[in-house]
This record gives sequence, structure tokens and C-alpha cells, in this order.
Amino acid sequence: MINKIVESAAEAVAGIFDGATVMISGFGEAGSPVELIHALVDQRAKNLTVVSNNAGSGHVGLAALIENRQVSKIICSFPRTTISVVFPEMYRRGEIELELVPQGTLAERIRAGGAGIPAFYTPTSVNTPLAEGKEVRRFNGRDYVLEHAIKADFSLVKCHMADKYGNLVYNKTARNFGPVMCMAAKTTIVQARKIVELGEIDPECVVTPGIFVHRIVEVSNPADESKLVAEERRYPWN
Amino acid sequence: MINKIVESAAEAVAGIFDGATVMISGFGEAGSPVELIHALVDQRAKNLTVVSNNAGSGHVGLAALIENRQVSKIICSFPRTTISVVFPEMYRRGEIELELVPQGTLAERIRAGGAGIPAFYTPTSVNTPLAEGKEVRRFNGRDYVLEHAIKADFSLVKCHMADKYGNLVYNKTARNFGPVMCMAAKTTIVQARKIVELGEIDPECVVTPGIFVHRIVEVSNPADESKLVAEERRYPWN
Amino acid sequence: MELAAQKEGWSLTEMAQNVARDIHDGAYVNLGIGMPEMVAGFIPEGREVIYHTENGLLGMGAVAASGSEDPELVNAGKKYVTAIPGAAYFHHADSFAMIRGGHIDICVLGAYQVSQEGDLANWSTGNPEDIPAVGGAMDLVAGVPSVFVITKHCTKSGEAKIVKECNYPLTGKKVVSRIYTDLAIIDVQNEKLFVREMAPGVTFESLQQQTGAEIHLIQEMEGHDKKE
Amino acid sequence: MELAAQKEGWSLTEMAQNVARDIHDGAYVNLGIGMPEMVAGFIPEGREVIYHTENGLLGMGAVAASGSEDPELVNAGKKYVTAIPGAAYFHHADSFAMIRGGHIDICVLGAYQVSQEGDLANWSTGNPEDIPAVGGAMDLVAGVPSVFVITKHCTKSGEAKIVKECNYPLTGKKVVSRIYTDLAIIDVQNEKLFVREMAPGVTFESLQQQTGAEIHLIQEMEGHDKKE
Repeated sequence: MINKIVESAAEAVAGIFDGATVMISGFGEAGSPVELIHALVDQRAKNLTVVSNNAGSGHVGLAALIENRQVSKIICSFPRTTISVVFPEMYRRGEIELELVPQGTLAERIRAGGAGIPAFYTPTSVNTPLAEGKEVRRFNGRDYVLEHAIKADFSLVKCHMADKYGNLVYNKTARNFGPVMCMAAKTTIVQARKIVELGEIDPECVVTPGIFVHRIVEVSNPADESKLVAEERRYPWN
Repeated sequence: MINKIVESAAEAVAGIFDGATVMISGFGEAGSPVELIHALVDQRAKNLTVVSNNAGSGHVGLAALIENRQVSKIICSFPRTTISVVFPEMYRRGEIELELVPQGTLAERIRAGGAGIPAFYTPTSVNTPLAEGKEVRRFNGRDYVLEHAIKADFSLVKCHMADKYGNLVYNKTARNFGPVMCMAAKTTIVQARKIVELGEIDPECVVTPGIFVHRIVEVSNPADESKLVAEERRYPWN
Repeated sequence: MELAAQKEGWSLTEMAQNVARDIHDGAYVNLGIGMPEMVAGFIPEGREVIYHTENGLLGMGAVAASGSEDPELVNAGKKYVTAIPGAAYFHHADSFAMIRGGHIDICVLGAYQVSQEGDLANWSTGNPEDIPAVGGAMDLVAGVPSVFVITKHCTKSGEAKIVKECNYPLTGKKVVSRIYTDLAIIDVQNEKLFVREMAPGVTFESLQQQTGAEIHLIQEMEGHDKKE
Repeated sequence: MELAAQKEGWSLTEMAQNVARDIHDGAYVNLGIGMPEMVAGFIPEGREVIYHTENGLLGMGAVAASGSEDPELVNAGKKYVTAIPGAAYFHHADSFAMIRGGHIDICVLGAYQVSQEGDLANWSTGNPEDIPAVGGAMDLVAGVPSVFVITKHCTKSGEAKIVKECNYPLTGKKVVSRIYTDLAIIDVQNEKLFVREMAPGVTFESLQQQTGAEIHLIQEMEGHDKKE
């Protein structure tokens, strides 16, 4: 019988292996699955390729994962924020690889990965350094660049409510990359603020249907990552 | 100030010109915007290219539009049903052109049209007659066929509720092609069972954000197309 | 099952039972129109299966009771259906992302012909008088990892439907995993046909006679011992 | 406006007002981080504008009042914002479908440089010590029909930001429609720069001096009479 609920964040991230590609939801702090990321810090898988819009802030969440030297490469659109220190330092020292992707192309490449589309053409980045080395092709008199799907072994996603089938709804702009990342991973791992009974989520309002979700853990009071950053917290907790 | 509501179906379909490409929502009868189609029959635009999953049933809705000789070409996945008579007869007589597209490719080509993606690769139809003449390309050891976006001048879509900004929600499996067709037309025309005040649709549950919608007309008791077909009705009404 | 032995081969019900037996607990399943729809009735107790219908519903329930049909709640065959608690509605592009993206575990389809390499022909007779219609069949065979075919072993006029090479237009090449007929259950692997099981009263020789391509015993399948 | 004449050029507020004046009623608008955000405060009365923020909200309202910030309701600059009645949330792929698909009418961006052909450089200084970061800028310029740039006319050290050819890495080629600086409003058309308006006290000659590419009077623009 179908029950995707697991009891702890540690159980949720079990099996993430060295060298895995891991997608992490969130736009900055909004939607970042802090508790799952911290469980992954504890779990110690290394040499990870991380796909995420940003590269972490302060010394918690994704920044902590990077600081713990578990990430060898990051695919993202905006690794620089006023409060990011870990990634910039390691990047300047050549200790982490960066693939910079325009934000919309990143989202579309992830969706394509989930939708069985291996590659598509997009007008974004044509004639810029980010299109260098890529195939450019003309359709109806305009140039487009060929972009390839991104798939992951695991996705770590934060949502608002889930049921045991894995149906998800999100909260406001914390939705961001969650739905497409759920689609694109072999194993999608979700932290939900609340787990509800089947049928409590209106089937018209389900954002991520359960077919895209494999493990769910309830984290009823998730940390506000921006607060942790402001308080200069570090993970493992200082 | 923004108010996309118009007063009648006739007003909603005003300006659809001869030779236009028109997308029509619906999967069979579910989600078919019967009242808008009938307004288009009255409006008499001809030489239309219609994009729709099916080719109409009986002598109402899309079948009536075809029977009225307003459609010169149809792009669809399944023009044959047990109760379709108009299209098959005209097709056999060579009076209407058919572009047959696998259902998922049709949906994805329409989404691509709305999303600014001119073309994409898909595994669907490789090594079949429907891939003939199309570019085939290998990614990671598997063959894919290149498919192009479809855009429309107009989309006719049925939904459940709308507000004056054009935010839409649908009803059950009547959703089907509506959301992607809203995205892919220069002018998207919607019939809603109910028009509600701004804010009455939960912003977390909006399926089609208003940006994709241009005209809305309230049709509070839309005909059940399958009933009309069963009753052997004809439009213009017999 | 004993009753079926009175005539050669399995009944339609038994064929559907055979398919249902191979659908694992927790599977996401898409059932084609017609004979495949019967499978839902025979899932063994203790297993939970979630049905996908490509027109935008995951968690499709039973056919709607007479009098409570909703014209806006239909399946891919345009039958009035219901939705289970925990269902979700979505649009067509999302629905086919599930299919094309490999998220549906199993689909069950009918067939005009299946070749020994697993090619499937089930959408067009190739007759120019027929109206061509493809629906979601090509997407399903391209995207779903396990494609099960349920079909009579032979046509009404006695011709083999399992053939060396299809002469009907293809739905997909090398896509079928397993074939369930009234006479046998046949696996397609490495471009060969392996007989897993035969209906009571069917012999390997009579099965070979009614099959348009060479069949093999399952024991000859590479790695068979390890897998069973 | 009269006060501004005391020093040469428009204030930041006036620059934002100039942009706001050109945003039509009913427009869907995306405002870049920083100076562009100011524009929202100056939309003329009687016009309704809907703001898109690429992190998944259409119908973005004002910045959140102190004390009622929601960490899960932010704009692209990660500021705490609000949502208006009639707003909609969606995921990133849908959000950039709006951008790439040409559905957003106008975006307002900052710039390091703009060329006379409308090339925009606003994402990278090209300095290898800087961490490269692009965000949604390239998607916006590729997808939005009207790209407005708001920028100081010159850098702090007095160098022209409007140039013959950008030497910073490009965000997009031939994408800028109109440039709003403290000195002038300049249209880019047919790879030429046409001055629509100059700030009080600015002369065409002084403007040309502070611009790294040839500028033209709006009257010289092809079809100008018909369009105005």
C-alpha cells in the first residue's frame, strides 16, 4: 500500500551517494529545505553536483553543505548575494566548479529533464558568453541556442502540505523551483510543514501530483533560513 | 483599468479573421467551449486552421464549425470518434486538411508556443510514419524527433471560474488543453461558468494566471455537448 | 480458472487477471481504451495501484454510477469515471510530462500486431479509407518503461498477431515488454519472444503454430534463473 | 520638476517618474532589482499595472510593512513584499514561460552599458575576481518586447555608459527599446539613438559629449511624425 511518509530527515536523505546529482529547491531562503540539507550534511555524502538557483547564504543550509566540502560542482543562476561568503571564497580558490545558467533556462532544463525532453531551443543567452560553445540555430529568422535537460538522482524540496501519496502544495513564492525539481529526480525527497489525510488537499489545487514524489518527512516548524543567517548561525550548530 | 470581461459570446469572438489559426480546448466534449464555437459559426470567419485534440462530434460545436465550411485545416491527435460524422466525410472527400499529431506532442508543441520555445526534441513517434520527413537526432544513445512550437492567433477556451484579471480555474478533466492553449494565442478568449470578484480565487490555486487571458464572457449554464450530440441537435439550431 | 480449460485458452477475464497479477503494489498505471480497462477490476488484494488517465487525472476511480455521471470527469476513452481521495487534476502538458518523462510505471495497451523485437502497431490499419487517429498511444510506448500488450493471440480470421515484422504502421519500435494473449504470456527480450506461461491445454507446438515469429522457452532467456 | 533645474539633470525620483509615465494602463511589468523598483511608486493615477516577479508571483503588491514580513513571500531581489487581490502564484518554469513567451509587456532594468544598437550589458563586469551571476536578466531581455533601461548617464568616474559597442559581457544583443537617464530619454531604433527628451538645462551638445555613441534628434527618426 502506498505510504511515502518517513519518520525523520535522516531517513529521508538515506542513500544519497557520493557523486550524486542533487537538486535543491528555493529562491534564496524562500523554499529552501533547510532541515533536509542539514540532514545531508550529517549524512556526509560527498562529491555532489548541486542544482539550485543560488549558492547559499551565511553558514547554514546549502552554504553549510558547501562549507562541509560535500559539493564539487554547482549549477545555478545566481551564486552571489550580499550574505554569501562560503561559495565565493571556495570559488575564488578554485575549490568548487560553477556552471552558470540563466534562471529561465535553468528552470526549463529541469522541467525538460522531468518531462522526457532531452533538449530544446531557447532565445535566452544568444550572443552572450553563456552561449559560447553551444549550437545556435535559426527558426523563423531568429537565432536560438540548444539547451539540454538536467536530471538528478535526488531532489530535496520544501513544501507546505503533503499527503501520503505525495501530493503537494506550496506556500506563496516558496513554490519557485520545487515543482520542476520534483519532476526531474529519480528520488524526490520532500519536507512538508504539514502532512494531511488523503483528500484534504483539493485535487484541483494539487501543485505537484504524488507521482513525482518518493519520500516525505514532516518538519512542522522549519527554520526561517534568513533568520539563521542574520543570527550568524552555523551548521553543524555552533 | 483592467477588466477583460465582455458582455456576449459574439463580442468575445469579434475580430477572428479569415485564415486565422484558432485553438479550441476540450478533450472530446469535456472542456469544449461550445457557446464560443457557436458564436464563431455565427461570425462566419472562414479558412481557419483549427488546433484541437479531436475533430468534433455530431453536428454541434467544432463539428458544426467544420460542417459550416469554416475550417480548411485541422491539427489534432484523434479526429475519429464513434459519433463523429462531419469530419470523416469531408476528409474522405478531400475537403479538409489533417495534420495528425501524437497527443503529448500536440500538448507540448502548444506549451512551447506559449513559452517562447521554438522547437524541442521528443522520443514520441520516432520510427513511425508520423516522424517521416522530420529531423531525428541522437542524445545519450537514443533517437528523438525535432518538433516545432504551435502558436495561434486566437484560443477559445472553456473554464469554470474567472475573475476580471483573467485568472482561471477549471473543472476536473475539463481542464485538459485549456491552460496550454491560453498561453499560446495572441488573443485568448474564455467562457467561464462563473465570474467572481478579484481575490475570490485563491492565488495558490489559480491554474491560468490572467496574463494569458484577453477576453472573458460568462456562460453560466453551458450546454453539455455530449447531450446535444445524443439529442442529434444541429447548430445553427434545428 | 478450471472452467476455462473446457475450451482452449484463457477467457478475457483470465487475461485481465494475468495482467493484474503482474502489476506491483504502488504502481502508477495507464490503461488503454477497451480490453485494457478490464485489468483494473482484478488487482490482487493488498495492492494499491494509482491509475493515470492522460486527459488529466491521477487517481482515477471506478466508472461513475448511473445517474451520477459528470460530463467533465471522463477518462481517455471518454467514459464517465470517478476520482479517488488523493487524486489530482492537471493539464495536458503536465499529463504527458508524466508519460514521456518515464514516471508512469506500466501501461497496458491493445494491439493489431506485435513483432518479435517488441515493435507495436495499434493505431492505424494503413487503410486509406480509415480516418487516421493516434491519440496518446505513441507517447505511452515512448515514455512508459513497462509496456504490456493484451490481445487475442490471433485475429478473428485466424491470422497471427505476433509476427516477425509488423506490416501495419508502427506505434513504436522495440517498446513492448510483455504480451498477454488468450493462449500465453510472452516476454520480449533482446529481440526474442520467451513464453512465460501457457493457458491450460495449450502446447508449445500449437502456440508456435499460431505465432508468426519464433518463440522460445522462458528457460532459454539469458539470466532467467537469476531473475525468477 | 522645477526644483530639478537647479542642478543639471533629473533626480532619481524624476527618472522613475519618466519611466512610469510610459507604462500603459493594463501593462504586465517586471521591474529589475534596485533603481527599477522605484518605478512602481510613480504610475500615474487611473492606470492599473500588474507586476510580475520572476520567482513566481503575478500581482506583486507593495513592500511588506515592518512586522508583517513573510519569509516565503519575496520578490526577485529577495525583499519581503505583498500580493494584491487577484494575484497568482506559480512555479519557475511557468514564470519564465511568461517572460520567454513574450507575455510580459515591459521590463525595466539597470545597466552597466547600452550600445547604440540596443545591446545591453548588465550582469557581469568581466572581472575574473567577481563571482559571475546572471539571474533572470538574459531571459527578460530575450523575451520581453519592451526593454526599458534606467541608469545614470555616466559612471561615477564620468565615463559614458551609452556607447558605440559594449565592452562588458553582453546580456543580450539588440534588445533595449528605450533608455532613461538623469540627462535624457533616448529611443533605440534601427541601431541608432534618438533623443526623445532632455532634462532641463541639458543641451544636445552637452548630451552628445557625455554619450559614447552618436545621438540623433527624435525628429530624424523614420516615421516619427506619424507615430507621435
